[in-house]
Amino acid sequence: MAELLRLRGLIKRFGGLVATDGVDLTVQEGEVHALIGPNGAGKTTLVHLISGALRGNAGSVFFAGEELTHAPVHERVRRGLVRSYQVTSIFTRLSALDNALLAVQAAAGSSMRFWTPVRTERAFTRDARALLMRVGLLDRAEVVAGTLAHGEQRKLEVALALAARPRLLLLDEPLAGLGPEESLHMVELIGGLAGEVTIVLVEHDMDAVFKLAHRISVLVSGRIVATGAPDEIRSDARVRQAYLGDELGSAA
Amino acid sequence: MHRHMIRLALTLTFPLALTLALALPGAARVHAAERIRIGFLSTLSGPSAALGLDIRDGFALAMQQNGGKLGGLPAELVLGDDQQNADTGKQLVERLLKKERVDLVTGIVFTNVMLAVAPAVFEAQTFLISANSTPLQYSGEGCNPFFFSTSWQNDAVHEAAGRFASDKGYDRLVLIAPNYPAGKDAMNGFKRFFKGAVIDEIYTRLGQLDYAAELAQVRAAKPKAVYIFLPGGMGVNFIKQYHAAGLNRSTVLVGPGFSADEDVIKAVGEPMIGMFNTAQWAHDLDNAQNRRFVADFRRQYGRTPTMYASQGYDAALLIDGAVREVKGRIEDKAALRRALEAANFESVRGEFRFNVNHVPIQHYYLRQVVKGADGTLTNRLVSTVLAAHGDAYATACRMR
Amino acid sequence: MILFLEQGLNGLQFGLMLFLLAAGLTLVFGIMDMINLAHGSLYMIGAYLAALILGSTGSFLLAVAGSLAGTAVLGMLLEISVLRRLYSRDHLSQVLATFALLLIANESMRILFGSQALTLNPPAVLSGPVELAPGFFYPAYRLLIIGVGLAVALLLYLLVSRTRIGMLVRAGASNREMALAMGVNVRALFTAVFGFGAALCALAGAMLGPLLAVEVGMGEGILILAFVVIVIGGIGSIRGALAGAVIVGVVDTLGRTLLPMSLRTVLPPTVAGNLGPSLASILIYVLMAAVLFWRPQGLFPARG
Amino acid sequence: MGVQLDHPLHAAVALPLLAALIVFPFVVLAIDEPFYVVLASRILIFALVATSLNLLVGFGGMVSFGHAAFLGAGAYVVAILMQHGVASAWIAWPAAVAVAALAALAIGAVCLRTRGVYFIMITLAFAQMVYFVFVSLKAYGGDDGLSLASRSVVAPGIDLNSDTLFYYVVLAFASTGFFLFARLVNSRFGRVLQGIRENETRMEALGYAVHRYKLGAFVLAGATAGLGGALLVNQNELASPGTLSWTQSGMLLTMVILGGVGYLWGGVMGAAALLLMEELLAAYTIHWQLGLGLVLLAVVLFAPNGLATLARAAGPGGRDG
Repeated sequence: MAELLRLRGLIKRFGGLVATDGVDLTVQEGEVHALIGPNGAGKTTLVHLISGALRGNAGSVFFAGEELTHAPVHERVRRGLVRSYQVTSIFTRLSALDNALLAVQAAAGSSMRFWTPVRTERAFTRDARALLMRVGLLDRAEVVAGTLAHGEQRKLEVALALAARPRLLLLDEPLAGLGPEESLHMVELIGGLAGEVTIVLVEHDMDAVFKLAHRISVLVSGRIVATGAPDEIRSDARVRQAYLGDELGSAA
Repeated sequence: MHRHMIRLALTLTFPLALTLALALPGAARVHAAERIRIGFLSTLSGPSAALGLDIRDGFALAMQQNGGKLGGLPAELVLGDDQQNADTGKQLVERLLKKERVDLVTGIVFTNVMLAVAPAVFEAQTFLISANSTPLQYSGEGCNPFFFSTSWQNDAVHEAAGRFASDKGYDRLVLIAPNYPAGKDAMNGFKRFFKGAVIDEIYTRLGQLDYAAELAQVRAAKPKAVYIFLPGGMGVNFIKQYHAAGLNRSTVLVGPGFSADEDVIKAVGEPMIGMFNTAQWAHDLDNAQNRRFVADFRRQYGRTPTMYASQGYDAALLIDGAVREVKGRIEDKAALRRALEAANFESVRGEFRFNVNHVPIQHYYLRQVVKGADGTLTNRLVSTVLAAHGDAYATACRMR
Repeated sequence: MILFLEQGLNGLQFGLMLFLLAAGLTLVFGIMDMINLAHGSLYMIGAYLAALILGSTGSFLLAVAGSLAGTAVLGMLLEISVLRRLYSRDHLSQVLATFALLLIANESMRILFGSQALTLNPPAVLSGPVELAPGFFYPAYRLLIIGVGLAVALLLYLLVSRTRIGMLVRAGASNREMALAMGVNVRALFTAVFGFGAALCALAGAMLGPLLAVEVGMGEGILILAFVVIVIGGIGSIRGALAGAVIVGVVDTLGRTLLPMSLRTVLPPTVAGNLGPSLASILIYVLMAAVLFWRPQGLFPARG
Repeated sequence: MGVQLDHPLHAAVALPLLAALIVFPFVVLAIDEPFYVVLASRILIFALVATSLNLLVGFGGMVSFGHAAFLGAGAYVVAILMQHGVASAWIAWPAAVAVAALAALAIGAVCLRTRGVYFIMITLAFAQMVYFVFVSLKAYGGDDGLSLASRSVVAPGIDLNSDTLFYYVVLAFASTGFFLFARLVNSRFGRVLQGIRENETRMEALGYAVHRYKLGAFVLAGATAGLGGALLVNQNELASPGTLSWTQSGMLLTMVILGGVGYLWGGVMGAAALLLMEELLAAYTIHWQLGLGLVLLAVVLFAPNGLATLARAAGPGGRDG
């Protein structure tokens, strides 16, 4: 397996607060790499740093052999580094299909085209419907996204990320706020993706993490304290200490 | 879906239908042959509204004395307020010319409005009787057969002030004017007749009301005198603040007639006493027409007329005389033009004749603000500064 | 030297009056997240009220007090009747609704008081100059304005930093949700803040009326400047409003004198004569754009 | 409440309207009311400019409070070139568009770094800068504004000084401009703009170079306003600072919201409604702005989507669009 994403010494400070304190992380092509850690460990900051929504104070981001430390979000997306949001970020006033259409169009090259109506670009509609089908929302295509159920919105969120044909998908707490049944659907969906795309999964739900992940990195106080296969992590003393035993113990 | 589109179509044609509805009553209007419609486009609101209102009142007074007629024709004033805004003026004059179809246009106070509207009036071959603004654009090479002024070329009162300041020996002087073309012209007019040293020229924003910064500059320059060209509310505020800053203790303030006219005196009060100013007219000028005008104006409006009022009054008299001369046939533009050029009327300023550029050749007087016998402040005629004075541009005018 | 001193005082005087407007505007902006273009209209209404009372009673003090009270009541009525409905709307709606209020206020004043500007005179005792230093005269009335402005700034400081209302206001400006959560009576707080802002406007209007002129549209120029002030100072921050107002006042006043003067030393007089005033007039807008570009939260941001 | 991304231009609406506008001068000249040709030209010019602002505000979610700057820039370019002896429309009008576009590029590049309230304020600040620059340019009229010696010269035999001919030139530009606008909002570019309006962060995360599209729209809108300015200065034969003032920007925004923010016909309907209201009310009272204020307030409070939606709401099966 080739290395796809490499973070070196990423530091991000907010005023006096150090959110990430020299993060080194390597993600291999094809793996599902979970990122776990207690609240306030700096997980979300790290997601922002990887996706380009925030720039670090020091350190570098390499993706597929290219340095992207200073690249803006949209260029990282173009190269296949795509994220989903912890708080659902969809076009709430548009239909699910229009959501998917915008995502499909983004992947179809420059949109500096001013003449042809998008309505007549059949390929877009076809791809958008395929995308909705993939996440199981095809029968909800005409529904205004803001009125979808929470679980459906999370699926749409994943669909939007998938449209960019990611090489690496950065999923920021995809299970947040989902009921047990919805969670199950989502875990299934992610599991289905795992063969096709590299996934970095930030998640609190340890059941899901241990079910899906090939490798797990543990972030504590802005540092990676451990990286390894699920079994290694489960037995790591530092991790247990960081989590005060509870969560991991119950998951195990 | 189809009905829906029809509704949309109906909504979109609504503006069109409304326009036609607006237009139709106008179509039924009959163009009366036996009357004269005067488009009175003036500054009737804002800080300088007093100027336009005075011209209007002067004009209206003349009409009233004539029994509502001008040159024997029943006259109708179509008012328009340009708000001292050139854009607004331009839109209004389009309406006056193309919708109201006025026979003459008058009332314009400010040069920015004049420059904006005059071309359209000329193009419509309509006479424009200016009761105030007389810019160099229409005084020299650009003089126009349809343009007549019953006031003074924009530079002229300043030329008179320049002569007066020279005669008085104010050899170190600061000039203040708004930063717009007429301000520059006024200062040039002043300098044309002023022989001393101008140590500073300060240009302010048009419509500025706070002169603290400029007054500090004047204080630092230590001139013998200050000459201001600040029409309307600007002058009122400048003079008030000039006195509040104590500058009157060291420096003489000189202004054009309109900066020390009755409206300004009323607004400012006591600090005006002693201020010298120059004008082509004074309310105590001794001739029969003027005595009648001042007396009737005071009776009608309860105030002493300003030079603007006198210019509006004369504009009406000029039209009255010319229309009478062509016996009401105002459609005969050539004849009406000859009649206007002849200026057969009794002006409140005494003798009145037009230069080749249709701007008056006239006397310019020195006036001073004094406390009258009854305790009220007013202007008093002091002397003649420039006699039978034309203007600097007339020689360049080749009237077609 | 006296020139600098005098221009400094002029800038301070102008800045402090701007502060009176900016303070109310920044609170409304900061707490209710509301762009209020009609804020300048309250200033105009305050000036007209003062002119009306001065004309009928002849007492300057009564005029100022009456205008303050009247405008505050009007401001609160406005808040209750119209503005309250706009807090939850987008900024575009707020801009347009308050633009509509501005048009309505202008035309109402024109109908009530006529188109002509009213000129007031300051109390006779204050109409002359005061000799601050030998040979340095300064208008007494402008000194009074500076004094009033400073007093209000001090009062506001105490009010905001030392009282419970002030604490609520500060909390609201830095975190609206928190203020809503504290929600003892947020609606009443908003109404009170608005009335208070209106009173400050009226104070500026009543004080500046005799110095300038009372006329329709007088609030618009100063409104734009007040916006410049609060953007420079940081939206929602009283301290920022004071700093921004004094900066704008001094930069504008000094710029008008010094820029043409200094340009004349390096450029030919005709070029300098053309360039000077134009540069001076855009100076504060350049300043504002620069602040927005480099410090979008303003110099003294209220929000963390 | 859902929002459609498609804004179809129905031929059944557009063609009859165009036909009506083509015969309009014949009708009013037949009843001897030439003034209405002038008024209609004015409405068409503002329809074009308001539509360009609607592209920014309604479709791109960028509430620009400085659109008058580009309108005025276009007007001044034509007037200044005329003063220097360049009267040809073939040079002056493209120059007006180019200068307005360049100004929009420069101003947009700075302003678009900010969002929300700050964007409103910084566009206002830049417009004020442009305003004060022109006010203090005495060589170009300063506060007086700059009069045109005549309207632009197109070709021998075509005299724009004829109000009717000028109307047709304006109609050609306005209808072409509107048609292009209708294509634009439905194109990929138009979709992207609407996406940005809906959720800018998400668009960025989808891989769109958001800033570039916003700047593109800003420049397009500025250029169109510049064309409007070139037409307006020919209509008025005067370039005045009033065209650049912030109240003018406010009036343009008013047109957009009266007509309908984000609706295809919003700019057109708004310009027509505002200018006709002015015409109608001004005939009865000089206090017409009181009426305008009340109507505007009512629209904002009770019909926030403007006139364009009333037609749809009235239709059976009316839908959001």
